Amino acid sequence: MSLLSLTHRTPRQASFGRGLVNLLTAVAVVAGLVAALLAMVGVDPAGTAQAMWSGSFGTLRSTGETLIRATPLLLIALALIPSLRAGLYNIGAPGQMAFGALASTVIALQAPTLPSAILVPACAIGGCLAGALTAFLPGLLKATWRANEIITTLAMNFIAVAVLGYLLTGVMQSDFANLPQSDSLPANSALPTFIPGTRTHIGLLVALLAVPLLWAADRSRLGYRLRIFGANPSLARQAQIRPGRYTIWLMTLGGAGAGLAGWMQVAALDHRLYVGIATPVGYAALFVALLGALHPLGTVLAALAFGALLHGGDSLQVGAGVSPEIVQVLLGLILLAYAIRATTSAATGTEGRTRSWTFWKRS
Amino acid sequence: TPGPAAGNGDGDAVHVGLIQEARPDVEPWSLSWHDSIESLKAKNPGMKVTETFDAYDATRAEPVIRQLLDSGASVMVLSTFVLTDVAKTLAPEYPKVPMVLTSFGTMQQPNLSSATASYLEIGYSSCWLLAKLAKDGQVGVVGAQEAPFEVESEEGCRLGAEAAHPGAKVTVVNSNSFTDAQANREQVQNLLDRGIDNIFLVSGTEDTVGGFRLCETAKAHCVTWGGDGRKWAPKAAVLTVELDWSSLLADLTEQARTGKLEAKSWNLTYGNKGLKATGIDEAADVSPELRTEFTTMLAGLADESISLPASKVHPGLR
Amino acid sequence: MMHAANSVAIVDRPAATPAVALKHISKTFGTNAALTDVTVDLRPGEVHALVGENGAGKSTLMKILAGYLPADTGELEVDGRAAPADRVLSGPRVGVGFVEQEGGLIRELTGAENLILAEGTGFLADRAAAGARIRELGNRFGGAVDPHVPVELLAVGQRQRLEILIMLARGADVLILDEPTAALGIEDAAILTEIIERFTADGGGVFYISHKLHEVMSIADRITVLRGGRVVGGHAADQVEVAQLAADMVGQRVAGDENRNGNGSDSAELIEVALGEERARTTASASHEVVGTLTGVCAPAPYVGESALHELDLVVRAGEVVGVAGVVGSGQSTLARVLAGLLRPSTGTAQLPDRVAYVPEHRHDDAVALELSVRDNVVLHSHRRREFCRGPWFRRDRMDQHVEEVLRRSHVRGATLTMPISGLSGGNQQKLVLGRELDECPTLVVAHNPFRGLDVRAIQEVRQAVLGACDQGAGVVMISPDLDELLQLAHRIVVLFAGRILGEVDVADGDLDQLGRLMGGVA
Amino acid sequence: MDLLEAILSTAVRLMVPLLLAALGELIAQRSGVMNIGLEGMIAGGAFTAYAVAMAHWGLAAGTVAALLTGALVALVMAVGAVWARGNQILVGFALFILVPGIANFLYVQIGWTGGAPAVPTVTIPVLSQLPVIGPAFFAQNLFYYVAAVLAVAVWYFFARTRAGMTVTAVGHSPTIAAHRGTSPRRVRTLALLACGALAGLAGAAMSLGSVGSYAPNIVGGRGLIVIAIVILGRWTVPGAIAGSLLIAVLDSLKLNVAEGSVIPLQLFGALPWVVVMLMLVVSYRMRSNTPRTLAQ
Ligand SMILES: Nc1ncnc2c1ncn2[C@@H]1O[C@H](COP(=O)(O)OP(=O)(O)OP(=O)(O)O)[C@@H](O)[C@H]1O
Ligand SMILES: Nc1ncnc2c1ncn2[C@@H]1O[C@H](COP(=O)(O)OP(=O)(O)OP(=O)(O)O)[C@@H](O)[C@H]1O
Ligand SMILES: [Mg+2]
Ligand SMILES: [Mg+2]
Repeated sequence: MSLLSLTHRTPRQASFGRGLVNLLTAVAVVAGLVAALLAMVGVDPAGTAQAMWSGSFGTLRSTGETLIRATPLLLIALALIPSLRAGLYNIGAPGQMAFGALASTVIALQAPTLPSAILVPACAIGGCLAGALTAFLPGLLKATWRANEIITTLAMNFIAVAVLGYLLTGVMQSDFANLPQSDSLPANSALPTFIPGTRTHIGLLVALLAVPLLWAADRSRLGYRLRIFGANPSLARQAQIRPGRYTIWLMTLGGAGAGLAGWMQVAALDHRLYVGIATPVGYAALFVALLGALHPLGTVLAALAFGALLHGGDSLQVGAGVSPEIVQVLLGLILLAYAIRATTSAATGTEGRTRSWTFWKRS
Repeated sequence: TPGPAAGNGDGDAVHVGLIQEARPDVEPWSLSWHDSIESLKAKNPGMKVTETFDAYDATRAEPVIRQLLDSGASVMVLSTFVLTDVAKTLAPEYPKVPMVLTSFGTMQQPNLSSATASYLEIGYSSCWLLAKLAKDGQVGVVGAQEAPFEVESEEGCRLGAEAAHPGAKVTVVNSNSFTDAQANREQVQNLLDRGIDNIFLVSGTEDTVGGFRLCETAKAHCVTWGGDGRKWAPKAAVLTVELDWSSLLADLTEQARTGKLEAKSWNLTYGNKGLKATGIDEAADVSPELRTEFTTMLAGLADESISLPASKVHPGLR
Repeated sequence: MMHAANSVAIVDRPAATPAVALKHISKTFGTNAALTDVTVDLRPGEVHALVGENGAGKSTLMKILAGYLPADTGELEVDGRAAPADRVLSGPRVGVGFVEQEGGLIRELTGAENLILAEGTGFLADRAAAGARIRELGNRFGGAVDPHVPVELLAVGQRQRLEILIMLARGADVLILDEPTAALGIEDAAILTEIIERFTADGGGVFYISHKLHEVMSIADRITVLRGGRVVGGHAADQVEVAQLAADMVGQRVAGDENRNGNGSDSAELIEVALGEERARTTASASHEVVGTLTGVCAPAPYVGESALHELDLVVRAGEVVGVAGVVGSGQSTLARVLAGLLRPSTGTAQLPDRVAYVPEHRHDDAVALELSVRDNVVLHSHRRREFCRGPWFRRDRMDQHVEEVLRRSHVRGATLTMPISGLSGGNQQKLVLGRELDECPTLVVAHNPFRGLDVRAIQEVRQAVLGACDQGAGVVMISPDLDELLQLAHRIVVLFAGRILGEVDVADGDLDQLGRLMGGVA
Repeated sequence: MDLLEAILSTAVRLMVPLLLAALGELIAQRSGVMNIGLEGMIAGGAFTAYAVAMAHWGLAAGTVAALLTGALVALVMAVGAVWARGNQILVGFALFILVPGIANFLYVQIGWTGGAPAVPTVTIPVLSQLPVIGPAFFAQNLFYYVAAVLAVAVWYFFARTRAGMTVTAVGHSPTIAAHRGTSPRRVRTLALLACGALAGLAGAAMSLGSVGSYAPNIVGGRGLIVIAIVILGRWTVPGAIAGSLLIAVLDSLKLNVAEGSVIPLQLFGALPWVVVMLMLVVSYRMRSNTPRTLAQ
């Protein structure tokens, strides 16, 4: 037991105030480090900051791009929160996203003439189901054979890459391209955008819908059972909360979120299926959830910040002439500072024996 | 709304935006674009170039390209065919900016040109030399995947090797990745283990670095295409079929300057000096006689007296 | 007396230099003062018992002595010399072996490995030598245990013996035993007593925490009573009556003491309980209604020191308490798990109600979620009640009322709804578990060592609660290594031996010899 | 050289960096630290080894530099995840992004693209003549032999030494270990440093041994695969060896067999992972050494 610090503030109060202070400290430290780094390679730090800001929020369009980047991160992260709180590490979002995107693509290409009002939801449902199924298997393996979900979900990612590669260089390959990519999707499968002049699509609203749901679930019977399940499976069994079933459902839920994100990626942005559909997003989403301290609002902020960093970082190449490697360093430094300073209180909750990801143990 | 007054700003100040799939330090393909634009810049000191290296998938590239266009880029060079969809979206939105995409196909927009190279000629000349260098006519080809350009290069390779050496045998292996240098090296090693030490590195992408290295230490011969392979294998790279994009780039900057846009379809061949044989003159293992013979062969390719089958990748072009 | 007693702890005796002395120790958790100005010492060769109600601060004091927990203020003297301040505040202390209430061995490692870890010198991990040391010490002090199996595969008694042996092997000259006999059978307890005697004969000192006052009287040389984090009495064991100890523990009835339940259970009554003179017995008699049946049940053992069940038949009727006796490791844990529905029989059938109230033997493993709040732990079953829910959501106000009620009814002290349950003392955690399990009017109650770690008052309360459940029509299966407990509460006692029920004894007839024979495996 | 021989030699070559990194990650995880930052440690090692070798300081200096770099990155992980008690997964992820970024940046900055000197191949006289297994196991570059020796050493460390046992103890229960006078903080820090050094060595084996150069993203996600190997190997050294070899053999099949076979290439990409999942299911009843406080 943690004998070193036994203060009994509720984790919530402890994390909120301290989290904020830590965040600000982290920002200050990182700003200093990055400025020094940039000055070292002969780039004007102030100009870079300016370019970063205008790159991510400067214009309506760039804000829109930031939101676009944030959307799949947010959706997947929110769907992962319940399983992370229960201590399940579903790192299979890339594979689930890929299969979700695949299903959506197949549906859209098979039924290109359906009216938009039918085709769009059909693609969404298909993507969601495919993602859920992809995660269901690791869940099942975990529930029946205690197969470590980190490995099985990672395995599914590689399998997804192989399957997509096979289909996209075979039956699904577009006739016009010498690339592993599908035909382009019919226009009526496209997700509507909701901020004119940007590519920001209604997927963002879908993702945001999950916030109140999570918030409510926390206060519900379901949330309670998840807490018990995450804390002590033996106890859960005594309360007729079947750990196996919950494992499967939690994994499947994460997969459903990722599948939806895959659908959004093809239906709203790429309008084609590529092998690398989930490349930067899939893994990052898990960390967005952790950065957000497994709290729905925290996750919204984390996703937004991450989206801004990703998009703003890309635009630095043009805006400030900063090389992409430096952008990567910058992102890494920010994450590092945040991870060191802020997670102690936010993600670890009561220090010591609590599992680090089950911080949101509200009573 | 169309982009701001790009290209017809203050006279000569042409601003070229170049979207690369990787750093020129790591792969021959990007190096060829980089070198071409540098040589053009040397001739036009006022020219401004913005090169980006890390925005090569469609979703990420679009906003970056827009940002470039909005900040006044007057020529847009999309050096990877992954950006086809993006190009098709952006070209009508910025009708005054001449753009080029490495792709093949009919371009509907007056400001969107396409550019490619004759992979048959690349493969033919590469393997011709390798087959000559190999006493037994054994040539190895290390590719990444059976991408159409690789398949076509390999076909050219077979023709070239057979032309050079009656009993030539071409062995193709793939590393299955455009980025995995370790896998590429393994495949070269496999060829070396089979006694094949004249190798055509056909992928032209990041993975080739592994192959170059092994060729260099194993004193094998390797040939590649794109940018000068001696950057990675000073001795072993006996030949690079260099792609010279500078006349294309010059044409585009000219279009931007004059405002007279015309979509063209570029195909780099020996005939139009888009392909250049680099490195062979300095290669120690190539005898003067062989060098002469090679020059003759290139002339044959250039004047099309060496006939090649119809290209499958870009029908109608060589 | 209460105030005076704070400083008076030591009864006059020949003044040997104390092996260790804790002086003026205070410790608070948040706003909860667990210890206030406590002074105790321990002389070589002496057994010094600490007694007190649940939550009195016994374990906390010992954790401070062992260096597991820093004190807020206070001093430590070792062999008469003051230890430097930082040694008082933290850092495990060599020479002090703490055998914790909940077990302090790394359960994935073997006994030998745990010993190697404790010794901390040398390059190689010589498991054979360490195992030999444990064996040798086991032989010397009595009570052998296999040093080469992972600790988690050992039964509770073996684990504890192992832990003591490791402390001895490490060269501890002060042993702290925190409720060592709470989960032990008679044989194991006897072995423990023997170990203690040999250890003190060699000049070692023992701090001994227990709620069993008779046991304390027979083992200890000196007894200190803690109440509410203060020393309220210090006695030489041969100069004090159990009644006096009990009176010290519960204190005088003080107006406004909200911890006391005002329904006539005053100290005199409790003293009787402590003396073991009280015989609580249900007035209800077993009905014919069967609440649980096992027929021909075979089930695998959950760990190594335990027996599998073979062809076991058992019928539990409403209104009766079935005691299960037997040497520890005869299949009690297996039986409990089968009855609780946590272990499926491999053959045979188990007809059990949907919900079985289960008080498991391993509290931290199976009964509480340590990092969750007291509230979350209490509503484990009742969260399903209609009245607490509005649609899928909880009605927090009603639920909290209910939780308060359960805590009050089960006399859990020092709890707030939102604190993690790990902040409760061992006994209070146990009371909470009992309160929760009996709360939902169960039809079948399976209680495995339900009195583990409870103080006398709590035991009495729990007895009442169990009997109350019986009166309301529940059938109770009570598993305990302590025959006295069974005899006091059960209607009939079945005896387990090597996974079989060897026989049954009707308590009313009270044939104790027969019981003893059965436990020894003689049918 | 026949196909079997080719498959095996390729596999063993591919295995070396995986095994070295897996040994490191094994130590870290046994002490209870889930080190996602492994990728960064490998990348850091790969770059410094290359840079130092290119600066004509020799292969040995390059390798030592890689060791130190890996350990340095591990020190950051230790400060963040152990001393400051930051979330292990997050700190590791930050390093996963940060360090390859720094390495790539420096690579671009120095602008060297030439090849590092070749690592000598050591051929063991008689054994290397054995059919099939000879060339694969007894004629490899120096890193292979180093990895083999280290595998035995790490096995010995955990099986026989007190320090190894202490690491295991801390992984299961830092609290009890602390009660026995062991500082979990120190043990975890040291375990991370060892992990970093081994990962750095794996990086050197990649850049100097396998590729002969640094290349951006040379690690290419192998860090994650190594973590899977450690878990799959049930946190044991033989398991780590078997896991690395399994992944390497399946990779090697993809390189050697896929060509000209009717089986689609992608199947070879998916196959290892199907096998991995099956192995998890099959080994379900095996006793696992999962460190109880892993990632906490
Ligand atoms: N980790 C903790 N956090 C908060 N409060 C604690 C903690 N540990 C103990 N306490 C409080 O300190 C007081 C003394 O607890 P302690 O465990 O010492 O009691 P005890 O005398 O050992 O009781 P028991 O007989 O039930 O074991 C109790 O009020 C308890 O709630
Ligand atoms: N109960 C615990 N659960 C999980 N990790 C723990 C626990 N206790 C300690 N640790 C780990 O050990 C590290 C150091 O913890 P701690 O400060 O308790 O060690 P220590 O023995 O007191 O160290 P030192 O004596 O050197 O200060 C923590 O960062 C954490 O990773
Ligand atoms: Mg206690
Ligand atoms: Mg300490």
